[in-house]
Amino acid sequence: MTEKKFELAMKDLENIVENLEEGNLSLEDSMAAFEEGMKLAKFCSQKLEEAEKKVSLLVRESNGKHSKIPFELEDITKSE
Amino acid sequence: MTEKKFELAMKDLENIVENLEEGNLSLEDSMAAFEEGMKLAKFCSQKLEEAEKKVSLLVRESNGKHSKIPFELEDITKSE
Amino acid sequence: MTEKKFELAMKDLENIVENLEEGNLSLEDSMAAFEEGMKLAKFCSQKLEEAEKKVSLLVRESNGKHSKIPFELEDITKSE
Amino acid sequence: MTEKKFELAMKDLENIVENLEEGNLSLEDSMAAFEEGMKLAKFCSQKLEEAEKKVSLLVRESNGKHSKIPFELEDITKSE
Amino acid sequence: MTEKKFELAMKDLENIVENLEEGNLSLEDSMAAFEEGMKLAKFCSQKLEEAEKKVSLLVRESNGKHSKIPFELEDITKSE
Amino acid sequence: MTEKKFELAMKDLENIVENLEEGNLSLEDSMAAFEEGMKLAKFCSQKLEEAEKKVSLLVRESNGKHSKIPFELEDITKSE
Amino acid sequence: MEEYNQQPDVYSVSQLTNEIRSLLEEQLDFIWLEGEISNFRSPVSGHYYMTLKDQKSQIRAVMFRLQARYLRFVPENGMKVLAQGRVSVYAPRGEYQIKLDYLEPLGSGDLALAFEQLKQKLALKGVFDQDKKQSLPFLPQKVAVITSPTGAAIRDFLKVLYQRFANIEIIVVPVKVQGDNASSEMIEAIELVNRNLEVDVIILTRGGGSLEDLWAFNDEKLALAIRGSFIPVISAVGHEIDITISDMAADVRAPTPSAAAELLVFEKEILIKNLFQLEKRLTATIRSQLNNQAITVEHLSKRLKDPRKDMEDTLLRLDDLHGRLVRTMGNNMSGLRTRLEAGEQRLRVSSPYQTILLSGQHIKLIRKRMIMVMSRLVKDKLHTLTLLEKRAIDLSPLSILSRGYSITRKLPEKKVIRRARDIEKGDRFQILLSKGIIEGRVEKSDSEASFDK
Repeated sequence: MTEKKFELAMKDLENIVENLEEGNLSLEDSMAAFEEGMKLAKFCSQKLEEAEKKVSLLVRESNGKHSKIPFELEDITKSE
Repeated sequence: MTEKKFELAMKDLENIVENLEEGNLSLEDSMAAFEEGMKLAKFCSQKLEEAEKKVSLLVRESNGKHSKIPFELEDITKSE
Repeated sequence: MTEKKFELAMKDLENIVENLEEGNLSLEDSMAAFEEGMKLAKFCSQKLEEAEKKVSLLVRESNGKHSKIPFELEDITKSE
Repeated sequence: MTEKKFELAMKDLENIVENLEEGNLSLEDSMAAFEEGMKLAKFCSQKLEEAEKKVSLLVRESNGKHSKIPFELEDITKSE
Repeated sequence: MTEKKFELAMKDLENIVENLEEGNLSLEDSMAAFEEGMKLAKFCSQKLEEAEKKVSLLVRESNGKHSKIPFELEDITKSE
Repeated sequence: MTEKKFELAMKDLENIVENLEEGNLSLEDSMAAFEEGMKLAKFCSQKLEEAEKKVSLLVRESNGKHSKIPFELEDITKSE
Repeated sequence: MEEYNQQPDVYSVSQLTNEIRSLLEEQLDFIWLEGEISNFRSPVSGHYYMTLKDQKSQIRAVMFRLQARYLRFVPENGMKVLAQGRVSVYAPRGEYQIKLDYLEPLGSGDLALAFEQLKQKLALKGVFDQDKKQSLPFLPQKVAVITSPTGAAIRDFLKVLYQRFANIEIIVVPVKVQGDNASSEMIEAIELVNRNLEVDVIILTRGGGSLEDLWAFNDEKLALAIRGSFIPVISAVGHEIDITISDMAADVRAPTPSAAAELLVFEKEILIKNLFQLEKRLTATIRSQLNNQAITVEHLSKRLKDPRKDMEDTLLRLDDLHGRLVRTMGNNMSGLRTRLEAGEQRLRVSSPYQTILLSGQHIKLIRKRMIMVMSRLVKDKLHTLTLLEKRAIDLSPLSILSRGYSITRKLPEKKVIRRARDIEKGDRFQILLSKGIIEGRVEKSDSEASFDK
């Protein structure tokens, strides 16, 4: 599943949710759908979490560099 | 019987109960119907139990995973 | 006589009773009828007893299985 | 004489008594009729006795068997 | 003389008595008639005695058997 | 020469930002774009920080060649 | 400043204003303007606010204190002026105005005339043509400043740089900025820098002075050298009002040395600002995207219906069915049991007991009757017999004996002896008495004897 794309997983999850909400599934099918849904939700969550961590890391890394300039800049922009 | 579908089993059980309730069966047939009905009820009960356990497990597993990410994300979004 | 159907036996018993109640039988015939009636009653009684025992057994067996699940389910549903 | 039917014997006995009561018989014939009558009475009595014993036996046999099982079933049905 | 029937003997005796009553007989004849009459009377008396004994015997024989049945029957019918 | 690359990097960064803002990218592509954007931003940031903050005076040496010597205007910075 | 744009075809006010601003500011940067001053005022800030107008139109103008203080005159309402500046848009109020860098009263002296003539000449040569002007480098990092190392210009210039913490490398190329050879030194310096120094921009500058002091900059050759420089040249000579030929020939004119420095710093600060904005947009976008996705995932997860709700219903249904199954079976069984017991009860009630009982009594009765009949029969016969016997006995010839008669019979014939001669001596005889019998032998027989003798 790892190579599965996030968007595909989201789409699948959505389909599963809709199928379940329609309520026409047999016990076995709804169980299978639910399980698949849980897996997909987990997968998506993890993907997002990873992405979020990566973003946080990159942002933190770059925050060190900047942060002096904005102040001065703001001052200038305001004084105008 | 395991590969029998749960819904079919429920339907069969219902038919058996109705047949019994109509009261036209001979003792032998009633007994056979009753025995079959009890088997079906047991089967359905087990299926439900299994399903319930599986869902519980899935839900419990996923409860740990979810619900943190939105927070972190929110934090970040606010701090921006 | 074992392969005789319970319902037939019941019918025969009832016919015998009616014949006896009409009172036109000779001593020998009424004795024979009475004896046959008693045998039929015994046969029916045994059949019924067997059936009752089987039903009792099946019911007792199934009573263990049921009625636990709802609790678990309730617990889980509440905790959600 | 054993294969003689009880009812026939009773009829014969009655005829004998009536003949005797009419008083037209010679002493010897009366005596013979009386003896025959006594035999018939004995025969009928024995038949009755046998029948009585058999009925008693049958009734006694069937008395022991009944009336326990229905309770169990009721208990189970109630406990549900 | 043993095979003579009781009723014949009684008739003869009666005739003798009537002959005697007519009084036409010589002493010897009436003596003989009388003697014959007495013999006949004795014969008849013996026959009757035998008959009486036999009746008593038959009655006594059969008395042992009877009279129990009704009681027992009543007992059984009540116990039902 | 460096400013050429810098300008391209800024342009690329701008394109990336616009692509991201259009919101049509998959999560994976967005992440890749984000990462690339952050790299570009880092690169640009480094380029901006790169230049040494120094002041030198170009002097003509006796051999006709020019060289740079430190140029300080301490009085200026301190006064005022 | 730039908003994250989600729907490109609809402007936000800020976006539109920004668009207007960049249009105006890019197109109408560094323009010359003639007009009449009105509504002049100068608040405590020291900035000059005024309206420049002609017969038909007017435009609001501002000159900041930094530039205003270099003016050698105080503007007055009604004064006709030549102004130089750039159009700017004040976003908060959506107003445009012109920010003035330079302002001079119309009409001046001889040098001015010479200046005008040179200006004319060079203009004709196209030295001032806008299309020949190079734009400033994208990222000015290294700058050659051609000026007097001891003058006010370098001091003002560096002061600005220090104040703004701009890390720009400065190489001061020392020249005379006044007097003889000043022009040629500057020309040489330009060529030297072009030849030997890898700089992003050249700044030619000196501080304010009289028109004469600044005359070195109104040099045709210098103008041509500036024009010929491959490295973009910023000219910043004197004060705002001082316009020199080199200013006009330069790729960029800064009103003062400080302004030149600010220009550099500003370029770089703009870049930093842009970069910062881009990074901010980048981060904000990715975060909002992730956040949206996370919300979607969470939403979907919530909608991912727990099948146990349905299962509860099913379980209730199952329990109901199970209960009905057991109940029905129990009812059926007890129904059968009842039916069976009723049948059995009726069987017992209709058992042959009654027949047996009645038959038994009947037999008893018949037997009784039979015995009675038989006993009576015997008794009757006996009675009849007894009567007959009695009658016989009554008629018996022996009955006379009771009166004392007796009967004698000869033995063994038992012949009644009526006459004596019927018997002889020695014969045996028997006498029947009323009671008993006597036997004897004849001793004497007298047939003649009679009773009466």
